[in-house]
Amino acid sequence: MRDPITSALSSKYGIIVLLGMTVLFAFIFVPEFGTVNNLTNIAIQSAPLAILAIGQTVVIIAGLIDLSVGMLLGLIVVIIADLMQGQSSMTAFAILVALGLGGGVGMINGLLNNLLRIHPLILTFGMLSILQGLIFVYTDRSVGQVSPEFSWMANGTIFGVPFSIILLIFVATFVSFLLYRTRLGAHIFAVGGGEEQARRAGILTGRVKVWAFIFSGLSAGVAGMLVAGRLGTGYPNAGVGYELDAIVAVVLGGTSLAGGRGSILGTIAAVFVLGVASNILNLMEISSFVQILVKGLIVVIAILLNQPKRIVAS
Amino acid sequence: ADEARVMQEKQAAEIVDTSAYKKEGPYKIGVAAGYMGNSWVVFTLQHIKYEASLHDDITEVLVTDAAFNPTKQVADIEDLISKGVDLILYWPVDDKAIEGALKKATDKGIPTINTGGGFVNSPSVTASVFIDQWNLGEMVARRLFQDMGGKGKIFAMLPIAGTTAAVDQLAALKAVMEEYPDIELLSAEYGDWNRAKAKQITENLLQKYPEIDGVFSPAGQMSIGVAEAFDEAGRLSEVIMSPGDEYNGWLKWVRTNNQGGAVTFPTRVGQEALRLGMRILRGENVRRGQKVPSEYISPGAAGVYAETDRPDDWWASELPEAWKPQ
Amino acid sequence: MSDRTGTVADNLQTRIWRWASSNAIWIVLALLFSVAALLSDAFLRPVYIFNIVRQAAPVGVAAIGVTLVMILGGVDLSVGAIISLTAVLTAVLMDGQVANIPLAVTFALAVGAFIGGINGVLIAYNRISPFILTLGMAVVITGITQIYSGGTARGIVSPGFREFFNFRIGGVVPVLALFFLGLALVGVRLQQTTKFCRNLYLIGSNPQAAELSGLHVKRITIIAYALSGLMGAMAGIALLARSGVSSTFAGRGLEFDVLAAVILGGTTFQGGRGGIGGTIAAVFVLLIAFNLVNIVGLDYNAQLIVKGAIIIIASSAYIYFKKVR
Amino acid sequence: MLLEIKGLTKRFPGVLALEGVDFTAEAGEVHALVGANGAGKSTLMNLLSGVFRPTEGEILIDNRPVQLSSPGVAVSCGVSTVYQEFSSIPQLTVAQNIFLGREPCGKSGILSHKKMRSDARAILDKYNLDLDETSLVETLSVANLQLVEIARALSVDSRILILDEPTAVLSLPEQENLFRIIESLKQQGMLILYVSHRMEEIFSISDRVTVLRDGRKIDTVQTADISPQDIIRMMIGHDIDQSKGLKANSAGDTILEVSFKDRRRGFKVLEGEILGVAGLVGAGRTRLARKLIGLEADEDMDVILHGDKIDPKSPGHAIQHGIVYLTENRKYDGLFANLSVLKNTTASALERFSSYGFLQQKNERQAGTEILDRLHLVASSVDAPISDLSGGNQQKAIFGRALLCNPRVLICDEPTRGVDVGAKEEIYQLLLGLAEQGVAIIFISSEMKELFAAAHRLLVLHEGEIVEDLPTDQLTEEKVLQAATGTAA
Ligand SMILES: Nc1ncnc2c1ncn2[C@@H]1O[C@H](COP(=O)(O)OP(=O)(O)OP(=O)(O)O)[C@@H](O)[C@H]1O
Ligand SMILES: Nc1ncnc2c1ncn2[C@@H]1O[C@H](COP(=O)(O)OP(=O)(O)OP(=O)(O)O)[C@@H](O)[C@H]1O
Ligand SMILES: [Mg+2]
Ligand SMILES: [Mg+2]
Repeated sequence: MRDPITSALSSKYGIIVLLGMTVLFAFIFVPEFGTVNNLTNIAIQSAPLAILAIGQTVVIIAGLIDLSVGMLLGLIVVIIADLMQGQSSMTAFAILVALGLGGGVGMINGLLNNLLRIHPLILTFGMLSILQGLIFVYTDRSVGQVSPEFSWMANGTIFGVPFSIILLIFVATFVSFLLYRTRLGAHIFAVGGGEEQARRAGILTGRVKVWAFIFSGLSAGVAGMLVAGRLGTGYPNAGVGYELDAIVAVVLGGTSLAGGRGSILGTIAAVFVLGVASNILNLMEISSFVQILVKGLIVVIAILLNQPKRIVAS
Repeated sequence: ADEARVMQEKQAAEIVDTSAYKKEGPYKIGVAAGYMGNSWVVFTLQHIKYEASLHDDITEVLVTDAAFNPTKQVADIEDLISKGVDLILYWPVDDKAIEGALKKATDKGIPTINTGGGFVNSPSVTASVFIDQWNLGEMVARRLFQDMGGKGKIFAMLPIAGTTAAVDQLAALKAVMEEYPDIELLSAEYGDWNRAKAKQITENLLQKYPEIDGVFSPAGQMSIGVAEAFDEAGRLSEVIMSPGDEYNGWLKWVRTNNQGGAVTFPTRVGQEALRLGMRILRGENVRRGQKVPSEYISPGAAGVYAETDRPDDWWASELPEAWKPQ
Repeated sequence: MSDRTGTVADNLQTRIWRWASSNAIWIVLALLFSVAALLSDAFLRPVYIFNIVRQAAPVGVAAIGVTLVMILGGVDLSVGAIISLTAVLTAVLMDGQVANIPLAVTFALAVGAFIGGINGVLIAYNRISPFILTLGMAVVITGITQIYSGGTARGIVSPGFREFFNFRIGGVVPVLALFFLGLALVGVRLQQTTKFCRNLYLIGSNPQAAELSGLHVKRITIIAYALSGLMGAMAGIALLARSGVSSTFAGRGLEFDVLAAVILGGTTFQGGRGGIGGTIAAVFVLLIAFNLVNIVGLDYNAQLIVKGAIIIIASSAYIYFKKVR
Repeated sequence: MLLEIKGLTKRFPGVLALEGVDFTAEAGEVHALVGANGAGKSTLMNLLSGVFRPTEGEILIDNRPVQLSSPGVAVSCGVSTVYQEFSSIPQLTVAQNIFLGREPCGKSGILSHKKMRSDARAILDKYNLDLDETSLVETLSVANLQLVEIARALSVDSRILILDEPTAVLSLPEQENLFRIIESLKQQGMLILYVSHRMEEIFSISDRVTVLRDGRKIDTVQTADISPQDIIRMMIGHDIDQSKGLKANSAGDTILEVSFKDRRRGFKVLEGEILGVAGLVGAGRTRLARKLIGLEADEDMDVILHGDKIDPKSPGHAIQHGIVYLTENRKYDGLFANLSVLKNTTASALERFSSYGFLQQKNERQAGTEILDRLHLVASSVDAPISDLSGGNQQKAIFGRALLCNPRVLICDEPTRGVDVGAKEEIYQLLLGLAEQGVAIIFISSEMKELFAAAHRLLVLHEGEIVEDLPTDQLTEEKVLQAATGTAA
């Protein structure tokens, strides 16, 4: 028989248990961890990835994958920073552009996915390259400056609660509502669970997939706004690597790459596990090379503990 | 561009008011590395650690690695502040992108020192100990054009697109080219500091351009990839390589081929930066910018610096043996 | 109706179509190559063509291994990190001495196979996503590489090692290119003729059925991943041979080039399909795409855009050819 | 005329599945569709439910031509379908599957899970389907899966109900329940198109029968006017020789003996014996088989083969001992769907065809072809993907796989499921032939008739335990049913 900790970790909410244990560990062994300041930092640091990963959760539930979000985020950061040039008057417009660009590119991914019928991994890998090219067409260096409002969105707090966390909660609630309380959400699960079956049930699977990509793109838009606010400027490589971090978080959070099942809460918990781990490794003064190793081990061990149960198919 | 450079000289010469940062020891030093996957940085860091070992009042040196991700670097700087460091040395992934985080540090009375990047004039950066990428690019370009006799076709091999280094080097190259109307830039390529990639790109360019007279490549570790491609194509004799930095592999190449030379990109900026930081902590007045100058070393002299029994991925330095990486 | 004609062998036409649809990527390669040759006569020069073959060696060799695990229904994203590790490791072990070469190469290959074997064991005995496990392993291996090397690629390549692999036989064919082509041919041949490779297809096609049919699913899974690690190590050595290694991240990101090639070549995530031949063709498609935009002289940003477009168009064309039967 | 089909043709790459089929059906009738495996029944049904689009021809509903361009359109035209292949989504619950694509929403457009559950419950109750609406479909047995499919089709407000082999995996009481449902729907004026290979069913419920052969329609007749033999002749073009006795003559020594350390009853099989295993769905027949081949552990079980105690740890291990299992769920753990017929056939016996790890493909091809010919497998080529074959032929290929292992004990789990009458007969003959060669056969089936016809002895399972073990001639169907339901005295 397995000990209770192992079995708690390998339960459906394993990643949340893991998060709890990590935080507990940090409180006990890392004195600087529990300060309000540090906790706020972790929250602010993790919010963009968490939002991006929520969008990725949706596409993965739909049985797809989106590698283009990192570069899309980068493109959005560059364009909105350049648009704003530090002026508050441009804030609203920049928000519109971020969402429009995110949703638009997501939609293009979705439409191409339906039209070309190539594996979404390949499609979005190609898209990644195209978007990166577009970034460098736009600029080869940091451009622009975000407005103070953007800065505040990414770094500010309301009654001590970081605004980015409020935004994250809003996005998470919105997407959860969408996934669990709307037809579209039900169809996203259905298409991921079995596309042909969903089609036979009369679901317009193509449309559902386009929506999934749109959500992913939109999440890149929102996350891009936060990253822009964090950086203050439009750095062309701002989005490099985000797509993989997002996918890792999604899978660690218990969403199956095969599609059809997944959890927003799990994804967010996974992002915070990685964020807290990174924070405490920094605080514990672990050499940066060892940090890489430890982070890899966290992923490997978490995935081993949190693996799906054997399903009885008789 | 020239005005900007004059302006920069002036700003660098300003005296920083360090009274706000004055503090009693012992000190904790934070190093927020924009990236560590690069031997130059490893040497620079060793210089920092070496210098720290010389100060009894430095209790520890904390290093974080952002792996080229500016948002991670922002987070790292915040973590260092949480940890209560007294001084932050950093090299940026991107200068502007981490300004906000640095400002948090200076607001808390933690001086920030730009280590090895270009000069930064910003209230959030207390001081810069810098190697002027522009300046270096300019020296490399001038030397190359002189070696080429002021005319011919060249291409540029630059590091990762979008990084400060790539941007400044290209800007410097173009500025110098204005003085040399007979130099034609065929193409600017990004080899990502990757020797294999630089080689592959060069192999393609060799097919496209029947005539290439010179290569602008300030990063020695890419220069060897470039030179190798020319060599294999049997066209090495046609081309003039620009000076590279004092990357050991490149110095070895210079020694063997007796051309190119080097423009130093001294890893001792790390040491200088910490020294400067200590002065700030003691409340001494310092200049906003302290340049660690790049020097041109002729091919003949460069060979002397080459350490043949050392790996390619190594930098000439004056570190005591015990402090050299492993 | 053809369903009623009994168990005779295929007729010629069916066979041709079957070949065309399962080798559509070769058609794409031929088309792309023709375009390339039209745009630049470099693609008609033997020396350059073999240069391309040599350039393809690191990614191509690694892709052969990854093809095997993907036929099995897995995936291996740790190859990029294995390439970095083994390239550095080989150089360090050589330490500039010719006498050390055999030991260095053998040891690096063993390390690659060992890491692959660990991947295999973890995947065979657990129900985890190989995608994410190997992604995590990649980070672990990167950490090990950094700790081991202290952040600099501190090895010294023995004299003669790179010269040997880059020597052009008859002034045209580099040894490394020959080595890669040989490996690819052997791979294609073994894939058709060995029991092991047949088992890979069976398991990839339906692991439950494979288990019921008495196949040693776990053992085969472990061997396949070990092979992938081994090929990763070979790729690391090939990279060292081709261009020397000047950092501890030499293989960073290559896993995605590898993955793109394998999928483009017709091997799917679901397993049971595809093969080494298609992968090799796809490696060349991607490489020629990159070289073409480079050689035609597009700007860096245009290169990225065109490369992305070619990836998308080539795989669409591939799907198209697959459908036309 | 509710439904009329004119000149319908469907061509797949390389296969002409339907050729100029004309067909009419009225409201209020049960119209059976019969034909050998691969005759085109499912294709015709799939055209009606919008899964495929016809190559030529037209479909009229209420005398109006309709374009059934997608399943959604078909549903809105009043056609609902129980597909031959399962089309539920494993990760979803029963209720979610029933309302897939038609999820009930409240006034605000918000999905109401509660309403979905209660509506699902209502449907399950209305039709007497014994299912928990909240359970995940992936945890269901195949029989329950089928019930989900039926519930979904019934939940749609439709006028034409297509049932493609709905009873293949159902147990007797469930089948009878389904027939009652069909009867009442018919009374309400619905058209039921019913595909089945079971003659008794067709004769007990259908009004008319349409026979397909090789993609062409042979005829439509009143069921009352015709005999099963006539239909079979129309289906396969000749008579089946059912005169051969089914049972092998004598049985030899005990080959396999299973006993339990706890109080459970064990059993024996003799060489050359066909041991039938009966039980309701979920009685644990498949489980018993899985334990025998080491797929599931039972610490209290002892397996004695030829007097030696063995402990099979995996199917591979069991195969080495000569114990071979033929799965009941072809699609899930039987077929290598995208591989060729030949590769499917030789999968278990590759060791025999290889030396030093290399396959001797000539030998492999020869042995594979030989065994498939012996089984009268019909395919365009042994190199065609097995997924192109009809169900019966797929079953034969898997049979071939087992035979190539030279089994001493062959466990066949529902081997005739979804197989046409002709092929069924061939499978019986095959089992018989094997038994005559001394192979012990454990024959798991839900069709009482075939168990009585083929088996020497019957085990009856109830809730995982053997409750009856008697020669068939000492049993009656009634007795078996009582034992299986636990109502025996
Ligand atoms: N999607 C498809 N692609 C190619 N061929 C197909 C496809 N579906 C069916 N076929 C072929 O069409 C023919 C008719 O198949 P169909 O499934 O309609 O037979 P059936 O009468 O339902 O047989 P069974 O009794 O085994 O279910 C067969 O030869 C089959 O191989
Ligand atoms: N691996 C398993 N783990 C847990 N429960 C199982 C497993 N396999 C089957 N069951 C359950 O055990 C019971 C017996 O199932 P089994 O499939 O053996 O029945 P069966 O008599 O073969 O019925 P069927 O006609 O459906 O094949 C069922 O309730 C089933 O859901
Ligand atoms: Mg059918
Ligand atoms: Mg069963």
